Amino acid sequence: MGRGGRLAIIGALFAVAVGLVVFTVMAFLRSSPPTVDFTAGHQAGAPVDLTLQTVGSIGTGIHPSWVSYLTQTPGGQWVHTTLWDLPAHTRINVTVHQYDGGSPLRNQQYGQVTGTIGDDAILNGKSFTVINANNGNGVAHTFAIPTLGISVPLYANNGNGNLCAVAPCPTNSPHNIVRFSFMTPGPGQYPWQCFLPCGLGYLYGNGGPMQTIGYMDGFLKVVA
Amino acid sequence: MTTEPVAGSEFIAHEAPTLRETSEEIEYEMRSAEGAMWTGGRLVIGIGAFFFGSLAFAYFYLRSSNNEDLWRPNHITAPTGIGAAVFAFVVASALLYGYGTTRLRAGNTLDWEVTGWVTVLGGFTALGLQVWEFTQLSFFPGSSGYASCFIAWGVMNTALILGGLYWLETLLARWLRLRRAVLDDGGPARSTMPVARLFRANLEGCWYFWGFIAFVNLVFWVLFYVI
Amino acid sequence: MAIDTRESVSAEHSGHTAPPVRPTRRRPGWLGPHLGRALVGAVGGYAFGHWIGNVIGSGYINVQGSGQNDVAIVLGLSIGVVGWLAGAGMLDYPLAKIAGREPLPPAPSKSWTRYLGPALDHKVIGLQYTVVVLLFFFTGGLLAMAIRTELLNPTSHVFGPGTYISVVSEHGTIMMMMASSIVIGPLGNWLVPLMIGSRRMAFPRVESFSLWIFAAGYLVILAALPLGGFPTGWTGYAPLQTQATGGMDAYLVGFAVIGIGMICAGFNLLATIINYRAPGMTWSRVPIFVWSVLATAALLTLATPTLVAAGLFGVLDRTAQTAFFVNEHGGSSYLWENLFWFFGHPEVYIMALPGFGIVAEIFPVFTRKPLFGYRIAAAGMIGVALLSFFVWQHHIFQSGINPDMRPLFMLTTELISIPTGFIFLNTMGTLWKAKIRYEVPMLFALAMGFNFLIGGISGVFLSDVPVNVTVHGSFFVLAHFHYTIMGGLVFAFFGGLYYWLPKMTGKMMDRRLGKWHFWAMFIFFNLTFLPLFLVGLLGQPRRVFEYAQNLQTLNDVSSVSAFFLGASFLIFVFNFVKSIFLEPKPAPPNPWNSLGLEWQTPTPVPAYNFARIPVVLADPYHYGTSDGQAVADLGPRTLSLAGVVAPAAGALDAQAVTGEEGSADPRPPIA
Amino acid sequence: MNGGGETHHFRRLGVIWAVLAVAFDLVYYFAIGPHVPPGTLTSTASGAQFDFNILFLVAFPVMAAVWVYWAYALIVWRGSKSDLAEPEGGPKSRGHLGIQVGWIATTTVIVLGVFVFGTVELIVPAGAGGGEGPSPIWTPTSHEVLPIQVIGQQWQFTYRYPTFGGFESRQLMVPAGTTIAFHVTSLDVIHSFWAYQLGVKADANPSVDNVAYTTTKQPGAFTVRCGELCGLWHGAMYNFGKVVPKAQFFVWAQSTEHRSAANTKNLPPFAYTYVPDANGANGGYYPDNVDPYSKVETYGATSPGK
Repeated sequence: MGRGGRLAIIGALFAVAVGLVVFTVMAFLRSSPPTVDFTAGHQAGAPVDLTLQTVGSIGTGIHPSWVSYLTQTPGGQWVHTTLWDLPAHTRINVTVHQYDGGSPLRNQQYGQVTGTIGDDAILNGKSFTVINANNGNGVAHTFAIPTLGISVPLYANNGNGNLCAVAPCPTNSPHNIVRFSFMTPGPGQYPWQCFLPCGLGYLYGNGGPMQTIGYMDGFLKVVA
Repeated sequence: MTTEPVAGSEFIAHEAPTLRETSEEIEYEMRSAEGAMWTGGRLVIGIGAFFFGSLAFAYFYLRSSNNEDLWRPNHITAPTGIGAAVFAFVVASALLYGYGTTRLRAGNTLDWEVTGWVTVLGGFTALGLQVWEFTQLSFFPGSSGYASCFIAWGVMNTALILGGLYWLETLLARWLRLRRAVLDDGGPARSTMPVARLFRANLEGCWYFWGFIAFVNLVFWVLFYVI
Repeated sequence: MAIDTRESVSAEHSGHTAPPVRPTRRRPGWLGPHLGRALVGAVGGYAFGHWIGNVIGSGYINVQGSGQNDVAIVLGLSIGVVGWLAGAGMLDYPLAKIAGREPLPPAPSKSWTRYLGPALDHKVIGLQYTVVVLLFFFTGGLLAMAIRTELLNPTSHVFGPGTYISVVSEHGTIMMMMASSIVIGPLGNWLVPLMIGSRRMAFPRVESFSLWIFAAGYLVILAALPLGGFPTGWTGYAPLQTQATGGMDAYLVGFAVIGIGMICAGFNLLATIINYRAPGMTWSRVPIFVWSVLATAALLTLATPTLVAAGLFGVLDRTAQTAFFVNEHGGSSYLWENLFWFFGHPEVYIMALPGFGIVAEIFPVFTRKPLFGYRIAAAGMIGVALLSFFVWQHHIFQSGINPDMRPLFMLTTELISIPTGFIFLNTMGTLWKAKIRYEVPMLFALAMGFNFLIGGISGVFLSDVPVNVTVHGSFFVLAHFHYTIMGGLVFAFFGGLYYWLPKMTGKMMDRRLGKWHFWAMFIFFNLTFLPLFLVGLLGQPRRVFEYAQNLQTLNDVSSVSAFFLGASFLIFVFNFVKSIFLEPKPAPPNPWNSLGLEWQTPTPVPAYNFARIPVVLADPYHYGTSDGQAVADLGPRTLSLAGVVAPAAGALDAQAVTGEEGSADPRPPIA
Repeated sequence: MNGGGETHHFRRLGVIWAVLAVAFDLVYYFAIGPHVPPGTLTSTASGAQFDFNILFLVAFPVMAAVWVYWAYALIVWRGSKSDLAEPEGGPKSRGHLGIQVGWIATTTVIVLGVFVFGTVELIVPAGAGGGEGPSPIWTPTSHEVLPIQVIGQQWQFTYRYPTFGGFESRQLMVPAGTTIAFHVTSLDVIHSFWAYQLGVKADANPSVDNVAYTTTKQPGAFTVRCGELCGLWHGAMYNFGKVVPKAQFFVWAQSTEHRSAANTKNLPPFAYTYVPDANGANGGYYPDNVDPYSKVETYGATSPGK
């Protein structure tokens, strides 16, 4: 084989190798759940309704046994994501359909409702400020935005009930409805997460879904 | 009489021979190779020492930390009978092999062969017992610091004995192929054939390594079963 | 055709009939061991291991809860590595040995394809190492630019935080793995036999094994990304390690695999340097680079087993559910920190010493002066290697472990700066009244001195416990070790590459492009990392995706410079491709007019390095004298002239052999 | 100019170096030093600033010595110069006993000096704000020490005030002019409590009480960041604290104690360490029958081993 041919083979092999590496790296870097847009057509001053549900196991995808939040788009579709575009300085009315069973909190500090408008939240129509997670059904998850001081515990369903195991859950499954409101700050990206160790099968219950965007963690992407 | 082959022929067997090795050059490289065997044999022990030293460190660190009083609740112990058997087989094998090596130095080839293969057998028995012990544990791996260290010890000791067995077995197998030629050249203890010289260097390294295996087994037998 | 005839040789001598020699049947080339077969073996091994892991582990409670089977991942990766090694032909001889067979010589080849398969020639392995190391380096470099992209803005994000942490961890781990071998692998393997006047390595199969397992480590650590990444950084602190998702297994297996490669590489180099020095190559004549390799190899061989053991504990915690690092079950989160840094600090010097060696080797050549303080340089390297085992707790000053031991570790850490500082004594002394030629290798060596001074002095700040309270875990540390590893080792490596590539490839690198590469790399390296000292002092912790608004300017300067720094390597790649492949300019055997023994060989260096075993007459640093003394006698008629080998004629005659030309080799087999 | 003249080179080098070193050190000490992080909000912060400055004042002349020499050599002995003499080899160029001994002696003296200084500065200010483990041997002289417990969890620090009924807060308020003992612990993985302007850093390990002392001076604001990689939101694990006048602190503490009383009684009793269950909600990592297992994941769960 001539020198040119050899060079061509080396070059081609090298290009393929580099291509594979770059492809692997970029495929990983770019993977991200979709973002639900709540700003399109939003009128200044009008509150935004944000409807979520928490499910005990997502049932599909690469991690079917993980717990997760789901988001309802303004069009009424349930999407498996935790990223939202929200308008700045706007009242957000959050409704969470909580379908999961519960347990005590790792730190009962997060049994308090903080940072919401009125410093309370409404569980199935009743206002509350503290849940003792060591009693009753316990807490299933919390919705917390640490940098804004917001934290709301989501009361659990009775674990002996016939809990929903698919996502999105049918509304006839046992569930609690938690409502609360908060004001978005200025533009920026604000992380939110759950503080209940709900990553089943992980040390301290804080692995897996607890450390993956799209499951128990997400961003409020507040835009001007 | 000097019709030595091309320098570095193992790398360039396709090239036409150009130069011949002088007997001095052959002797020089021979001594280097013997020295490398010697160095390598000792280095393997050094590597093993740091490897098992890490386990010993973990053992004593967790023991002295005794977090949540869970170093060793109720003084749990792995099956002492199996442990003692593993220890006995390993030490007996090493001693036997050492005896065989001294016999070989004295020129008695058969003794070395017999003790060598018996050592292989003993080593495999120890290996089997060590693995079987995993199925006989009365504790869960994550239930205490002791349990954790013991699981790691089982894995590491399996690897160690396997390594020693591999070394010994390859030595014995090589010997079977060299046997006749070396015996005709004055025997393994005196033959000046290169293969025989390297064989001796290798043999000594292997015997040191078995001594190391026995030592490690002694130390950890005391740590896990006695105290 | 090389046929192994050792057995028949003995038989002939003894007058017996030779046992029938098994004819060596060679498979067609594409079936033989090579890169492609290794890849197939890796994929097949992974699939097989994964299947076994699923059989074993699918019933475990944590596997059922999380849907993540670490047993399957660990077994998949481990058996994948074994498959890779088998495909590369690394297991052929070890398996044949069980049956007592002697080694088969490798397929004869002068074709370039010998670079794609197993090799016994240390020069082939050295070049293979060069390619793999550069692959590591450029992958890690791309990830570094991803990190700097994310840090362009304090609050809005290009990547998700999970992705970002994985990128940071992947960058750190890949670079640390790379840096452990960047000099030892390519230059150490290629040069050490030539420098000590040997025709071979002591254990070329072990050497080749270290290369292939090192390459396997690359695939394993890259596999961490599709397995979900890992969140711990290169330090892998437990119990976060125990908690993490599947990518963590790739970290643990990958580091163990690389660790085995490091042990093998160091083992072979140690045995070679100690035993294969040419007659007359006394310890006081050994080139300083070989001293640095010796010290590094000792660290590689002895410190790395601790990493492998720690990795084993980590794997057991994640698969067999032991509790080494879980406080609540009788383990200790401090245990990993201790074990890891007990390896990790010698590792730091594994990444510094070879750089010193290269610089001390380059300085005399381009100043035309002897190396100043040769003995002290060698002693310094050994001193650093010894002391480096006693400093590890300075990484965990604020952790609450042994707080009363902090003054002791502060002392050992600061003491180690004394032998480390010898490199400045050597280089400064060598510069005195010199005649400095500003060739590309010299520029890199000078830059290494500049950068390492900043890195080394900032290290003293870090070792001071009260100051450490502020700077520990901040970008100050990050800037410090990038100055020592990137500014020190990587600069030295590229200097060494420009210096030795003419010998390694037989082609001259383009001088002008080399200078462009140097200046771009030097300026943008400093612009990237100097601001980060300030960023760290001003309170930015490492590995964060959000930082204070007021630090954006400094971060942006660093980020933009980082992109230019990355681009500077394109000049190198372009120079390399142009000078080696496209417009090759043949290099003279000794283009720099160096006295080093490696430069006295013809270019290209023959497979056997030296036609005759050289007799070394002097150290390679007697520049500036007019006595015209040769470094070595390359064609000695008898070695005994050098008074090194007593003639052993009788013994040798007794075993002399007649046989076909080139077919019988009474010299020792390669074990 | 290259032949002979060794003293000539030495003299020139010495003068350039001395001028540079003294000038820079003076500028640094008076203009830059007082602004060096982490500031002067607490005793340990000013201690860290002082130590950093002293080290810098020592380090700069050392660096300058090397750089001045290099720059001088690179210019004066550059090979392109036409009148440059050929370098001399021989034993004189291979080493010089006086220079080598002098070098080693000088670096040793500097290093030992730095070590003694660092040790004094570590021991006298009671650990200099670093984590001292569960039983500190260097403790503050003050008898009035305010204990504050720092609890790290993925991914937020919370703070307990045992002297105020053990209430727990996500806000860190600290009184001015007070010696404080931070008891740092974690409920899961390793974190590091880095109160930047306070000059305090201590790792938070699960079921370990890591103590760090500092004494606040004037009121001011500070940032707390996590200094040890702890997972996904490590970068977002920060909060802002305040040093406030004592009276204001008492008002805040008492009102917060009162306000959070309803939840404080749900918390586990105050302790220096807690034993979080290694499993999460609804079982998990270790099988249910493996001790210590508790159905209660709350951080105060008592271990059956005790």
